[in-house]
Amino acid sequence: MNKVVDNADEAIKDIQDNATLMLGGFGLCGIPENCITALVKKGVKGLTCISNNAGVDDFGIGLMLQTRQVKKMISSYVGENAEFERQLLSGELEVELIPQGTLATRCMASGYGMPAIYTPAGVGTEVAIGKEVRNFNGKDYLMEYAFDADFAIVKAWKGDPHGNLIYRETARNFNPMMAMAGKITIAEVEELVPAGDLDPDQIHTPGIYVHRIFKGVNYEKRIEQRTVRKS
Amino acid sequence: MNKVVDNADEAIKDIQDNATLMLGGFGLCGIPENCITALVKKGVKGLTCISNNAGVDDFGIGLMLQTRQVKKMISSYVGENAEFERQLLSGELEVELIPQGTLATRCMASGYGMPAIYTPAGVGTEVAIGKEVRNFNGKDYLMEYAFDADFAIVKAWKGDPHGNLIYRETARNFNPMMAMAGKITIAEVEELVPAGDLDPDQIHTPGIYVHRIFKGVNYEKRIEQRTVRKS
Amino acid sequence: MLDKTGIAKRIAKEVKRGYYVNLGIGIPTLVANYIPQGFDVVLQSENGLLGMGPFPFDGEEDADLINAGKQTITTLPGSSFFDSAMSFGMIRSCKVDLTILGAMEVSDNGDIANWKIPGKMVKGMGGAMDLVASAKNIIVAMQHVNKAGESKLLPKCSLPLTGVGCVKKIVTELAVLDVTQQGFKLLERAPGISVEQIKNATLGRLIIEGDIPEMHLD
Amino acid sequence: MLDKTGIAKRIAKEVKRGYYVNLGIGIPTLVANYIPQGFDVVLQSENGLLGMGPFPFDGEEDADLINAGKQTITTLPGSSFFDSAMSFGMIRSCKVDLTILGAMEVSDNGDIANWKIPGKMVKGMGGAMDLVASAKNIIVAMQHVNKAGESKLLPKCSLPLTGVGCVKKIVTELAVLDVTQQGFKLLERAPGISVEQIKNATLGRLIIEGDIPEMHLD
Repeated sequence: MNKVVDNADEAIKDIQDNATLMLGGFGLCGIPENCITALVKKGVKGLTCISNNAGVDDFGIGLMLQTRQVKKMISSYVGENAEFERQLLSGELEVELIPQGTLATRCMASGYGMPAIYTPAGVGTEVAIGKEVRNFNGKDYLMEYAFDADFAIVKAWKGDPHGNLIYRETARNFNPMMAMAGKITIAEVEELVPAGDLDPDQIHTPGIYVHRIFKGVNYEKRIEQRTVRKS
Repeated sequence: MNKVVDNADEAIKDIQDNATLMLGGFGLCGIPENCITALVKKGVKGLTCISNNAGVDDFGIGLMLQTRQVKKMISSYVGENAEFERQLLSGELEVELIPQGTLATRCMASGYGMPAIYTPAGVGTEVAIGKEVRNFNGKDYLMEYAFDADFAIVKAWKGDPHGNLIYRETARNFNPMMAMAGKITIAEVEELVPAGDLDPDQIHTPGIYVHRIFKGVNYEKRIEQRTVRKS
Repeated sequence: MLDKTGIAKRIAKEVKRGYYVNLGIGIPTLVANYIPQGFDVVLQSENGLLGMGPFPFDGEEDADLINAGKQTITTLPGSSFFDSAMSFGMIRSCKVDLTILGAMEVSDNGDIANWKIPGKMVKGMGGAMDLVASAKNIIVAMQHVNKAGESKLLPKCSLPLTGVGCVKKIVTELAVLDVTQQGFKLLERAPGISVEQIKNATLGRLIIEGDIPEMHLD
Repeated sequence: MLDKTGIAKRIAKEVKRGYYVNLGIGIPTLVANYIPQGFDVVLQSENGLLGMGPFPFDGEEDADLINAGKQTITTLPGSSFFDSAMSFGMIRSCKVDLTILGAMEVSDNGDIANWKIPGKMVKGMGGAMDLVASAKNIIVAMQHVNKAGESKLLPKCSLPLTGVGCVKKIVTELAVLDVTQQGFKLLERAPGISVEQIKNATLGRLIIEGDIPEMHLD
């Protein structure tokens, strides 16, 4: 299998206006920087973005908010972004907030071919409004549907031409589940190695889930909250 | 965290008659050989064993069948064992057959705190009898309940005192899901290394799921179907 | 008439470049031998492997490395291992493009029976029920008639079902047939086999339209 | 009266040997500083880490290694990384022994509100709803009264809920209280605080039985 494409522009070239995208990452950690840049350059509009967060004003998904490319965000937390707040309050942007574990599990459900899952998160809160509540063993659970996306865009540390992916540290986060949930899954990696170089026991996302892969460039990997102790 | 115990006898000492056990492995690949030997030695009876297969006559769970320790097997395939067949036909042994993917996913559901899952496996067959059928997006699914066990007994390649586990090749199979589904999870490993020796990115089962761990001895790792090509 | 090898060879022609394929035990396993070298196909083994390679050379067997038939195997560059839940996850989510498996009976609406014979020891369905319930493309490799000479392509399965309305294509020693809404549609005859012979060996609805070509193997 | 450090110190005494603990943002994060060295406790960060260590030394920050508050952190021997689905899987399956988080309001039946203030920009619940719905033991670290001097320990939360009937214990600048079927049960007073002061600052049902000891913080 050779799923390698040249670069981000090539990888995202068939993403059209009004597409639904999943973007991996937690905060700015493990986000697909190259594809975001390419999406901004391409100028595709009306996007629905499923991503745990919405970036900051001048980085990550924030860059796509500045250019008004995003119609709707589906996230668990969107608090680090003034432009986001402005667009939300002005009604330019829709937002749907989902508990973080529910978000992760709904993506995973898609990759595992399970149409719905049950979670206790949100029972008795406004998150439960309109949802089916079901009791198992004396505890209430919400039924939440699997969701997929036209494109899932993920960032990994290492990858090979088959699309096998290995993530690094907490940059793994949502990337593996979203990789499983894309109708088309695009992976950008820091290191693209020949097939056979990755230990088959250590692969986090088997290539079967990945449709296109490329070696990203110029990773900034910005730190949101640089916190250190005194030496 | 130090979850290390001396050996299999120590690890299983509180398993009592009529307990429900999960045992990892696919065929004879990745089975907890040391714990099975210890269970035979202890002579605990009336066990319900959840395991994909039932071993062969003189190895694996087959050893516990010889000693009539198993009351019920819950498996997807039990075809390699004459003693099994004899006990089944004579009514000494109960068996519940579950599709392999359903078995794996019901274990995983337990570890993921999901009380039930939906799968299309078995729709329209006798497996569906008495089960809730639900249609999602035009396709029928069965609702299947998560299951856990009093003890899950798994075999890994490497482990550390925290209970972190790494499996090798297809010996992984059911072990990670069962490790998540035990009220008490016991892991036997070929190599027990100090905390910090395993790469945190490569751990398949995080130690939080494991309660006891020990270094196994004298692994036979029997091959069921030795199949080779001519050189 | 085809032998087992012939059935495997003919099915191999259904395997397209870029496919992820799951091969069942028996004839389906043989299919791997007839997929052209260098053809971009990845074999999935539902016990937790993508990229199944050939059997190992004598002395190179690894007890930790088996396929779903419990045979010793090898990996290929680009292989990956995963657990059983993820394995069936990728099957259920239709990431596996093609599933090839054996059957005892297939009905003309695509039902399949291949796991249980009443009165005989039941060994279990293994992963078959998951595979047939989820694969988008299922090809059955089987004999057209059983040892008693009775058709295995039926109006309705007599044995307990493994899955419902799922089989897309059947390759037997006599013929290649698609399963359509109107029944079994005859596509090709095995070398030396007449349409009449296929008719006589098929109990389910059989559609014969125009000239039925003899199949080509390689 | 306790300061934030004092609240964190008092909560640290609730952490038992062998616990897996999830610490929320704010005061809960400080608790880590007061768990005795060598005490067998593993911190979970829900973005995908077990075995969270201290902040890195200046210059050793790693952009790929952050906690759920997006702060740079370190690992410890025995750490493991995993994806968000498994992370919340271990939370939902109650493998995490103790969750410590902040709150805007807690009601005397254990409801908690900590994610949304009507009329203000809503940033989202993050992982809080998952955590409070699943943890077997939830301790809330918060101020007893808000900036307007109003009690945050209420008969009923006025803000939108994060979870229902889930809080087990509350540690404030004034007191330690258990949440029981009969309401808030006062366990300890902060140094220099009288039962009367706690009564006045608590709107929900408050149970005061016998002498209420002053807390020890070493």
